[in-house]
Amino acid sequence: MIASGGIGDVFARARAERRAALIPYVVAGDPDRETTLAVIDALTQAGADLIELGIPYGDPLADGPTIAAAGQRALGAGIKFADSIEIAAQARARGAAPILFFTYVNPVDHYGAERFARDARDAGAAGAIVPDVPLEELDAFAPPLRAAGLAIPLLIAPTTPHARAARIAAASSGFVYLVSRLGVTGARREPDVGWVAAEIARLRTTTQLPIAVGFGISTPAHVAAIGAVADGVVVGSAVVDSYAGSRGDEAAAKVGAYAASLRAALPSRG
Amino acid sequence: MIASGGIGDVFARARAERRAALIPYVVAGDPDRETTLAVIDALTQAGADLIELGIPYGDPLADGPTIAAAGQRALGAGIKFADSIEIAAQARARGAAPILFFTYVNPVDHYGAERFARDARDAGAAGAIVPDVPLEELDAFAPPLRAAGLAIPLLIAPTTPHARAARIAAASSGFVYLVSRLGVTGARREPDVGWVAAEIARLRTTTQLPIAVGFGISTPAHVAAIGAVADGVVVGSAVVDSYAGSRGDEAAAKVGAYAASLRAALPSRG
Amino acid sequence: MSIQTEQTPDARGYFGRFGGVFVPEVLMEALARLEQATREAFADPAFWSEYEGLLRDYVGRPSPIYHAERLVDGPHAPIIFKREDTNHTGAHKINNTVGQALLARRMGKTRLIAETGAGQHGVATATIGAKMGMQVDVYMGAVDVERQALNVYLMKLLGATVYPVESGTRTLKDATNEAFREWAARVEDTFYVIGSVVGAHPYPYLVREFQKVIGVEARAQILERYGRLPSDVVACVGGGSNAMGIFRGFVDDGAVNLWGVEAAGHGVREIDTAASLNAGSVGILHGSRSYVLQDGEGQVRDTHSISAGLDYPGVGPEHSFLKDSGRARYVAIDDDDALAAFHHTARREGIVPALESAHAIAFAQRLAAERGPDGLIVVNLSGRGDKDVRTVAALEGTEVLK
Amino acid sequence: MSIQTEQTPDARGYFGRFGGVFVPEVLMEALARLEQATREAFADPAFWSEYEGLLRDYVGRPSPIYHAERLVDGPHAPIIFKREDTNHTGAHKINNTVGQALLARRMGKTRLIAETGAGQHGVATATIGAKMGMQVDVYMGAVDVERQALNVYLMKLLGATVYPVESGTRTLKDATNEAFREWAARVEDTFYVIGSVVGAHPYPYLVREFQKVIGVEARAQILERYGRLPSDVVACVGGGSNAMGIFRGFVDDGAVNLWGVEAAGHGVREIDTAASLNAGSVGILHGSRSYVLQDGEGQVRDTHSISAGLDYPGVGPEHSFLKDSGRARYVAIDDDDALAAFHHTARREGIVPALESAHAIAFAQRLAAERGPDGLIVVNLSGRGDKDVRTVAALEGTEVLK
Ligand SMILES: Cc1ncc(COP(=O)(O)O)c(C=O)c1O
Ligand SMILES: Cc1ncc(COP(=O)(O)O)c(C=O)c1O
Repeated sequence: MIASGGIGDVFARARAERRAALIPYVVAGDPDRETTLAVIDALTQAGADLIELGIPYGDPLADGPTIAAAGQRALGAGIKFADSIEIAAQARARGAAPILFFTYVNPVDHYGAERFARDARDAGAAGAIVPDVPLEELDAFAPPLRAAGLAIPLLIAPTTPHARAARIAAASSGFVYLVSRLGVTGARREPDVGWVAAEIARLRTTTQLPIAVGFGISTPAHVAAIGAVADGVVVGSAVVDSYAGSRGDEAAAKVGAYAASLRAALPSRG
Repeated sequence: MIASGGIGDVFARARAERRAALIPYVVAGDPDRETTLAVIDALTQAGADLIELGIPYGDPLADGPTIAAAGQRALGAGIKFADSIEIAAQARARGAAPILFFTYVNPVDHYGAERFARDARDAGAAGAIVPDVPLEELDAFAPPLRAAGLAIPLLIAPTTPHARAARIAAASSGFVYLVSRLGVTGARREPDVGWVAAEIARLRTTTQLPIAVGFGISTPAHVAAIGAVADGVVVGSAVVDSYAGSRGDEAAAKVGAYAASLRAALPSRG
Repeated sequence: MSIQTEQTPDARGYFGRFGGVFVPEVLMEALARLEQATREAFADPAFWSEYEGLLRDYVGRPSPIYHAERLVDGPHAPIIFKREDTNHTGAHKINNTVGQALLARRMGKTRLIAETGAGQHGVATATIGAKMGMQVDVYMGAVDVERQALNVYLMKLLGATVYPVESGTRTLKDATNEAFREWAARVEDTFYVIGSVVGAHPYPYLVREFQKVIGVEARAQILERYGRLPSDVVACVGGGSNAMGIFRGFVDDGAVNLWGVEAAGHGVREIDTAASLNAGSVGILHGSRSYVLQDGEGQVRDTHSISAGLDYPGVGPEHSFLKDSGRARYVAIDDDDALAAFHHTARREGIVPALESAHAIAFAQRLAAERGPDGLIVVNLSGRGDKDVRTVAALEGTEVLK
Repeated sequence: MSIQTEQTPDARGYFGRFGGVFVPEVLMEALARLEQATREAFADPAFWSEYEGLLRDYVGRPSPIYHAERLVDGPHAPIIFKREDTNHTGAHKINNTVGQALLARRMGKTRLIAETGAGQHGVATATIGAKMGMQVDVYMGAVDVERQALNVYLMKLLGATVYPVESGTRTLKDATNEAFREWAARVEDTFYVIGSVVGAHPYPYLVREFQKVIGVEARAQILERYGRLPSDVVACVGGGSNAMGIFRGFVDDGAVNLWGVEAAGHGVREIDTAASLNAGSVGILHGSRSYVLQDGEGQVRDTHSISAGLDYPGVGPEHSFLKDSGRARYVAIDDDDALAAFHHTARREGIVPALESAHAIAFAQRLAAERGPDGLIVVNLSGRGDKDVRTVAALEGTEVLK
């Protein structure tokens, strides 16, 4: 069954299945367009609920070395902003899981927020995360995306004070993205499960939105632990790593096997 | 005929022969003791009237690279201050021309001026030149040498004002040493014959002492030109150079031939 | 000219349309606290008196002004150097690191991190960190670590740890990204000492305030010595801190022309340039909106300048504001002209300028001839050139590696 | 202690039994004229005002005093650095070259020559020569030319010509001989800028007068800041100019202990030392009588110190006088202790001292513990250590040649 393009449906379905949603992250065009499409297919088949599709950028301030390097590979392959959107459109057309863009403010600015909103919607994307646009700068950027019906999940970090977290949750759409630990993407540090659980509990008192957790989640054990408390589990660098160095079917096979192991680790909830 | 040890006799004989005295310079122990003795013999045979015997010193402020290097060779061969005096004594005993030491204040100070005066006299030396003891410092150094009957020729330079030159001449003994041009020993620059002639003429009005000229005299032509106006011609670096790299008889043959060419160039005076 | 400039950025960190805060959420609270701490410190006379004491005793301020008499032949305006090269560690950078380290201590931070390109800001941070007994970690592009081995060793001598950054182009831009990432990872005990008037608010503001001592001193010194204001103030612009520092002393004197000199590299019309204000477009880099050297997709371009300290694709947002408002003008000097000024200043004045500063001097030489004897030109000599001798020697094929 | 010291050497250039004029006759008239010119210049307020103007605008004086708080743990006397490292060109040497260049110009000379060891004095001479438009020729031992290629290049940048000296040990001592010889060869248009308080009269005197600004400033600064005189003043001694410069400010304050710190190299009892006052005997070197490292024959010994600027077999005659009179005391610090102080100062104070100055610091650290909190120790930080980084790195096997 092909999932619908909306994020609400993603979490609804997972909830119906009494588990958290699995949200793998890949970079568009890493290492080439065909591989990405094959990888997205494989992730979909392995049970990914939502795919974060990184639009390659040379100065990814929120990303660690793994994702930064993947972005460089994609840029080296000549992937442009429009290509990333096209990849999403093709994947969706091939029946992929819903797709959420992950990009940065400067490329969006250059592409144009209105144009991005329109093209992303036309591609069948579910929304976009722009990690270097904080709450304060949202107004200059979010309205066209919102108008196009795209979700804009915002990030809440361990350093975010409670009152601010509530405001961020209120401004988010689709879901709230809780960062599991200090730092950037990448698997160097363990997620802080205890803190995550407490923070989720607190956030549930202020928002109805699903809460997904990401950053530093790289093993089935992490997925099991976080999946027990969150509505969604984002796995980024570890997914990118799982097929780094491979292309096409080989890459798809590797990432599919890895994603399946994550999916299998998702605990069933009461 | 073996010349007497006194400098007065040297110039008297040359004057009697209507020519200037030839005063070659060698470094004691360059490159070894035996060579120096052989060289002194050869110089004597070639007609040198007086031999300046440099006592090797590591920091010879008045000497150019040729003589400095010769000093290093001698020091390298282990020649001590006393060895230089002994070389003079042996040479005199073998019938060498009169010998005048050329040394520096620091080694003399260390050897002791009194001891130097006594040993130099005993060695049959005629006197000593110490180029870094100017008129002003003479009293701390000259009395024992004078008392031992040793001559102390002082230097007059192109930069020396007239009044001072007269005082230097008055304090000199044996002869007055006129420096033919600016700078240190060595053959890099030509002697200034015109200036030398004029200066000698002026000095003759204030001193009865013979006037020898040195620094930069390196060719028979120089010797001819200076020999026409001075009472003595000192040839240093060029003599040292003439046998550099050779030892023993070979060195003696070379320096003898060279000295003979200089001797032959000495003009006869009316 | 009499365009009034704002004294500080607005509450959201904007100078007109430039500036702002574009960083991951994990850093927002740290920036808010930094802004708060800055506000409090700046209102506290004890803070300034400690800062000024360190500038006097440790940095060696005030730096002198010096009439470079032999720089230009023929009738010309006097050229006066403001001598930041005589500061401890040899450049203006230390004014800023001293200030930020004091802020860090006030905030209870025990660790300083910094990005560095040529190593000057890294050395200045390592220096004050050593003095204050704080841990210092410096992020430096792997390419620069190779090129600037001497400064790398100097930082180690000072007790700092240098981390080579392998991402992106492996130069200053990437080192800055990495410093932001590292800050995000250890924001509680760590203070990010940024090296120029760039980055997210409040950095462009606070760095300017720590560098404005240059302009305040220079204005008083020039008035005292010459009894009048200068016709022109000239400074090189990399990130723009030395320029903002000296401009700040004169920005309200409408008759004083302010000139920022960028590095044209092989030429402003070439790919190989570092002149963001002359050849860039508006974009967002390292947390704020400003002119950026980038392609049509917003991908930041590789830059080139002979001078490592100017080899940066961005520029401080306040400069973008001053450019658009017309209060300051921005020109560009290429590698060859900067190198010529470097040699000329060494031979004529006995001062080996930093290659960065040589860009400002090259422009001032032309301006001096144009202005004629009625003019009076102040050049911010932002640093000394000892650090560049090896680069220049290598360009000329001289082997001075021993 | 209250031994009265003479204000100037006597008419023959003697400080007690030390000093004098032991040079070839060809230089006697030049020295007499130099003495005459010095006397006239020193009596001329216009001379001093030009000198002071250059020290202020060009050199960047006054240099600060700085409390090095983190240098010693436990109860100790405060250690105050007099910061000659912040001078233009990075050491005290420039105070002297500025003064001598002004004398040279006053005497109508158009060419400066200088000896140099590590290159610091050569750079300082090339610097002022460039500024004043005078030709500069520098004599440097061939071994040092090899070792100090960076300073050689710096001198070339400044327009000077460096002549490698191949005679003797091919180091500083021989470079000095050669400079004397070159002066003898072109005495009419040439001014010999000697780099320390050594050489024939009037050099030890005039160099001291040009360096005494250090002591005069330091005394006033200490009194202003601490309301009392220091207990001790400490300076490293190579030729002895930075030490004489700072001592001069305090020599008449009988209660202030003066400490000269020589380089022991591998140890004062070893052959490999540079501690003339501690391990030498009275002799004559480079035109004056003083303590000299020499053998029983008066042959000057090869010296060794980790610090090129202290690696000299002689010492200024006034130091010999101060030693024999007991007014100053002279100690020696070996390579290892100097190196440790170099690292310690970098890590604890963020100041990389010249290896020369590190000798003074090493001694001051001990003295500070001994004196206890009642003491107050001034250390002349004669220069910055950037020039030594490569040497230290090489000792540690770090490759920083790139
Ligand atoms: C001496 C010097 N001048 C100028 C700069 C450029 O920086 P800014 O534009 O922030 O002054 C640098 C940077 O390293 C520098 O070292
Ligand atoms: C920094 C520094 N200190 C000290 C010295 C030693 O010289 P002096 O004893 O004349 O001060 C030198 C000589 O090069 C030097 O460079």
